Amino acid sequence: MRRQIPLAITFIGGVVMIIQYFIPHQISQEIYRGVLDWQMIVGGFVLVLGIGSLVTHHTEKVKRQKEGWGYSLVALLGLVMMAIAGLFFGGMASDKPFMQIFIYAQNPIQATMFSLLAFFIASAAYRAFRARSFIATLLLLAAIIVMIGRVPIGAKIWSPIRVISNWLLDYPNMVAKRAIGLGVGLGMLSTALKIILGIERSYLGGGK
Amino acid sequence: MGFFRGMLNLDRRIIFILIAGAVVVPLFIPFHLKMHPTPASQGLYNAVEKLPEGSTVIISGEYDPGTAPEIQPMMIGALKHCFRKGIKVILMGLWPQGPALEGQALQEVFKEKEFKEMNLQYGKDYVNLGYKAGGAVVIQSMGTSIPATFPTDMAGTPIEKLPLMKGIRNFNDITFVLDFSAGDPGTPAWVMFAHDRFHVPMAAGCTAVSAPMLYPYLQTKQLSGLLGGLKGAADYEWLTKSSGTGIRYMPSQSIAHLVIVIFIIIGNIAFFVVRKGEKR
Amino acid sequence: MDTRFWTKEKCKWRRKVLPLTAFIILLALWGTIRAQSPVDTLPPSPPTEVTAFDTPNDAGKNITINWKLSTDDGAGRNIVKGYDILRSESQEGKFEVVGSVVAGISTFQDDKVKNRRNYFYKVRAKDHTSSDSPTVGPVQASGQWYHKGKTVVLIFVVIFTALVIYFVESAKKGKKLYVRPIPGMDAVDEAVGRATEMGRPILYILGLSTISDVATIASLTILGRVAKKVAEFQSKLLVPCYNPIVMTVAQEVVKNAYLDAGRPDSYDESNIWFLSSSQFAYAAGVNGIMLREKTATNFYLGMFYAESLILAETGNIAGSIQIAGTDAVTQLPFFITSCDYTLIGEEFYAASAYLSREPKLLGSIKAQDWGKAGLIALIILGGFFASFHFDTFINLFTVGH
Amino acid sequence: MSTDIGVWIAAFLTLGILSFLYKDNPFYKVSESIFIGVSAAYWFVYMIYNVIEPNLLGNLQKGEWWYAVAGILGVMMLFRLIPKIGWLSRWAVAFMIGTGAGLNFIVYLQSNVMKQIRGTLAPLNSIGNIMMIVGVITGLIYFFFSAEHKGLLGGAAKVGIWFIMVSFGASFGYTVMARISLLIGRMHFLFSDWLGLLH
Repeated sequence: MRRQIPLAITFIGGVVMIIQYFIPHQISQEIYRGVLDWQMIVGGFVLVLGIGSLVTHHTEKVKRQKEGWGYSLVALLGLVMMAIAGLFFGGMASDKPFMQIFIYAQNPIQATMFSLLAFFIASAAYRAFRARSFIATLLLLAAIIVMIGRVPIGAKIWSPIRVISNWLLDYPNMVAKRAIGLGVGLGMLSTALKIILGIERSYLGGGK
Repeated sequence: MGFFRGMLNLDRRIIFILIAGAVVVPLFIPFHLKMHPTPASQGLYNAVEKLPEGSTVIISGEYDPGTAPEIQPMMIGALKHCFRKGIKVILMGLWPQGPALEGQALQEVFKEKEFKEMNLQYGKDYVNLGYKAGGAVVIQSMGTSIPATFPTDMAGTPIEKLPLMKGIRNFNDITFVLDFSAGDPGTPAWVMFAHDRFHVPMAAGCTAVSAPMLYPYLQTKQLSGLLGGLKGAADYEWLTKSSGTGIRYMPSQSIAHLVIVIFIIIGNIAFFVVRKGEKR
Repeated sequence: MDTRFWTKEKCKWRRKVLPLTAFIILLALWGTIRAQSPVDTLPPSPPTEVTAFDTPNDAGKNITINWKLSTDDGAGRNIVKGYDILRSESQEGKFEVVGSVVAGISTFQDDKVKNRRNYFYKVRAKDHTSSDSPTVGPVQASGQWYHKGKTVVLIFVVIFTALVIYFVESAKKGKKLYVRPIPGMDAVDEAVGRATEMGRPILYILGLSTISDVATIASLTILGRVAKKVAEFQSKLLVPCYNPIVMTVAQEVVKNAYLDAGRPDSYDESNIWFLSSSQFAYAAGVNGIMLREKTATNFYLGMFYAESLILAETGNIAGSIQIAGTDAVTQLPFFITSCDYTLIGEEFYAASAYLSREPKLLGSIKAQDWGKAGLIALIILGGFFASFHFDTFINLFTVGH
Repeated sequence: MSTDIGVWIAAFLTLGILSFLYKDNPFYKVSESIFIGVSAAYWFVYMIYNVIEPNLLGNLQKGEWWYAVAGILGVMMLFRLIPKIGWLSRWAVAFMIGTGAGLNFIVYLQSNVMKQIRGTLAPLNSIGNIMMIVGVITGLIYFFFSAEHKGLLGGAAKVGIWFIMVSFGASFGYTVMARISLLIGRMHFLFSDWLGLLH
C-alpha cells in the first residue's frame, strides 16, 4: 500500500495534467492554475526542511568543532540576522534592514560570482580549444570567429568576419540546437511517460 | 621548446590577470571605436524615432543587479531618447528589482545637464508603476485595464492623482512598448500578449545570451527591433548620439575578446610545436 | 533626373524660381485644406460585414467581433481614427462602448461577457464624427471541452505512448535490445574505483531544478546506480542539494541503494544536505566543497544554468574526473570544454536506462528511436511538400494557443 | 572614495569572492558563508511574503477552500521529520512528480517537438534550407541508440556531431560577450562607486 498510493497519485496527477491541455474549458484552466499554485505553496513549505537541514549541518560542525567550524558559525549568524531582519523589522520594503542587507551584501556577492564566469570562460577556452582533432578544430574555429565577430574591433581586423559569425549563429548553430532540442524532447517525453505509467519508480527509493 | 611546454601548462592565474587587465585598463584609457549598428538595433532606434511627440510609451524592466551591466545602459538610452522626443514614459517591471533599477536609471539620466534642464516632472512626463507579480498574467490584465492592474504607482500614490495616467485605460492608449528583459518572465510574454493579442507595436532589449532566442520575433516582425547585450546598448547610444556605459565599455569588451583569442592561438601554436617535438 | 538643372550656371535662375514655386504650393495646399474642411465633417463610411461569434477553443466568457474596415480607413478619404465596439443585451437596447481599437485593426475580443446570454454588437468608425455598422446578433459565449487546434498534438501523444508501451512490453518478454555505448556511463565504474583508491569522496550534483522537472528525476535514477557502486566500493558520496524536496528524495534513493548493496550501516544522511536555493550561493558553496574535500570525481547531471561553468572549471582546477549530462542546450558547450565526459541532451535521458540494463527501461529507448525515425520521415516529406507549395501538410503542425 | 558604509561592505565582499581566483582562502570562505546564510534566509522570508501569504492564506481568506489541499500537501512534506509517519511525505512528493511530469510532457511536446518540426519543414530551394534539413536529420541520427553507428548510419551520425560541435563553438563564442560585460560591470563598481577613480 505504501507504494501503490504514491504510484496512483503520480499516475492521476500526470494524466490529469496532460488531459487539461486539450480542454480549453474554464474548469480545466482552473485546475491548471491551481496545480501551479499548489506546487509553489508546497515549495514554500519544504524550504523549512531545507533550512532545517542547513542548520543541522552547520550546528553539527560548530558543536564538534570540526575543521572550518568558524565559517559555519558565520553562515548561521548570517541566516539568523537576515531572518530576524525580514520577519520583525519591516519586511521587504526597500529602506528596511532586510532589503539593505540584500542590496549591500547578497547582491554584490551574487554579481561577483556571476562575473567569475568571465575568467573561467577564458581559462576554459584556452585549455579546451586546441586543434587536437577535426571535431575539436570545428569547435575552436566557430568559437574564435563568433568571439571576434561580435565586437566592433572585429570589423576593424577583417570586415567579412561579422557576416560569417552571423551566418554561423543563424544556420549551423540553429540547426544543431534544433536537432538536440528534438532529441531532448523525445527523451523527456519517454521519461515523463515512464514516470506517469509507474515504469520508472526509482525516485520512490530503490529500483525494485 | 621549454617555453612552449610551459605555455601548454600555463598557470590559469596568468590568464586571469590578463583578462582583468584587458577589462580595467581600457576603462581608464578609453579609445574611440566606430560602431556598426546591427539591423536589429537600428530597427529599435527607428521605431522610437518615428513616434510622434506626446505619445505614451511603456518601458518595462525585467532584470536584476546581476544582469544590470548589460541592460541598464539600454534603459538609460531609451529614457534619454524618449525624453528628447517629448514622449511620455510609463515605467514598470515584472521582476521585483526591475522598477528600483529603473529609478536608478532615471537618476543617472537627470545627472546630465541636458535632461536636468528639461525640468521633467514626475506624474506628468513620466511615472513608475513598480513591480507586479504574475508575469504574463499582468500583461493580460493590463490589456483589460491598466488602472485596475496598477491601482497605485511604486510610491503608493493612487493612479488617479497622476496627470499622465489620465485617459490611459488599456493598451489602446499606449503607442509603443519597450521591454528590457534578462530572462523569464520577459519579452516572449510581452510579444505574446501586448503585441499579438492587443496589437501594440513593440521592441525589446535583452542580454547577449538570450538574444538568439528572440531573433525569430524580429523575422516575424513581432518586434520592430532588438538590442542584444552590451553591443546592442552601444549601438543604441551611437545611434542616439549620446554617451553612455555601452560605448564606454566597448573597448574593454573588444580587448578582452582579443586577449582570449590571442591566448587560444598561442595555445595552439604551443600544442603543435610540442607535438612535433614529441614525434621526433 | 537631369542633374544639370542644379548646376552652378542655373543657380541664379533657381533662386528666383524656388520662392515662387514654394508660394504656389502653399497657395494650393491652403486651397485644398479650405476645400476639404467642410467635407471633413461628413462621417466616415461605416465598417461592413460585421460578424460576432463565440471565440473558438477557449474557456468561455469571450466573444470575437470581426469586421471589414471602413472604406475611409487607409484608403478613400483616409480619415478613420479608430473603431469603438458597442454591445447591448437587446437588439434595440442601449448600446455601450466595450472597447476600442486603432485604425487598421479589424478584430476585437470582448472578454467581459457572461456565458449563455444573448448579446448584440455594433462597430463604430470614428473621426470627428462617427458612423455605426448595422447591429449583429444575438450571439452567446461558452467554453469548449475540446481544443480543435490541438488534434495533431493528441495524435502524437497517442502514437508515442503506444510506441513506448509496445516496446516496454516486448522488452519485458525478453526481446534482446542493443544500446550503443554512451560515453560517460562506461566510465562510472572507473571513476568510482579511482575515488576509492585515492581515498577521496565523490560529488554528485543533481542540477538546479525542482522535483517536477523530469531532468531531475532522470538524474535521481542515475544517482541510485552511482550510489550502489559507491556503497560496494565503500567510498564516500557527497550530495549537496539545491532544492529541499529533491534533497529528501535523494536521501531515500541513496539509502535504498546502500540497502541494495548490503551496506545499510555505511549510509550517512548528513552527506546529503541542503546547501542553498540561490543559484550563485549554491555555486559558491559547491566550489568550496570541491577544493576543501578534494573530491576525486564530480557528477553534474540534471538541469543547469549559468553556474555550470563555474562548477566545472573549479572542478577542473581541483583535478577531479568530471562527468556531466544535461538537457540544457545552452550549458552544453561549457560542460564539453571543462568535463572529461559530457552526455548531450537525449544521451542524458538514455543514460539512466543504459546504466540499469533493465529491459523495461531499455524498451523506451527503442521507442525514442522510432520517434526520431518518424520525425526524420516527416522532415523529408515536409521538405518535398513545401517545395511544391503544398502548405496544408505543413500547417498541420501549427498548434493553436 | 565612497563614504557609504554599504558600498564598503559590498566592495569587501566583492574582493572576497574575486580572491577565489588566486586560491581558496579565509577571505573567500567568509564571503561564501555569509552568502549561504543570508541567501537561505532571503528565500525563506521571500516565500513567506510572496507565496505563503498571498497564494495560500490570501486565497483561503477569500474562501477558496481547495487551497487547503496545498497546505495539507505542504504539511505532509514536513512529516518527514517524524520518522513514524514519514512515509506520508511520499504522497506529496508523488503529487509534485506526477503533475510535473504531465505538465512537462505537454510543454516539451509542444515547444521542443511540434514547434521545432514546424520550423524545419521548409522548401528545398536555398542552400540554407537544404543545410538545415541535412543538419537536423544527421543530428537526430547521432542520437540513435538502438543501432550501432556503422556504415551509412555512422557516417550520418558523424556529420551530425560536426554540426553539434560548430554550434557549441558558436554558442561559446557568443556567450563570452555577456560574461565579459558582467565583469566590466563589477570592475566599474570597484573603481567608480567604491574608489571613485572613474568619472
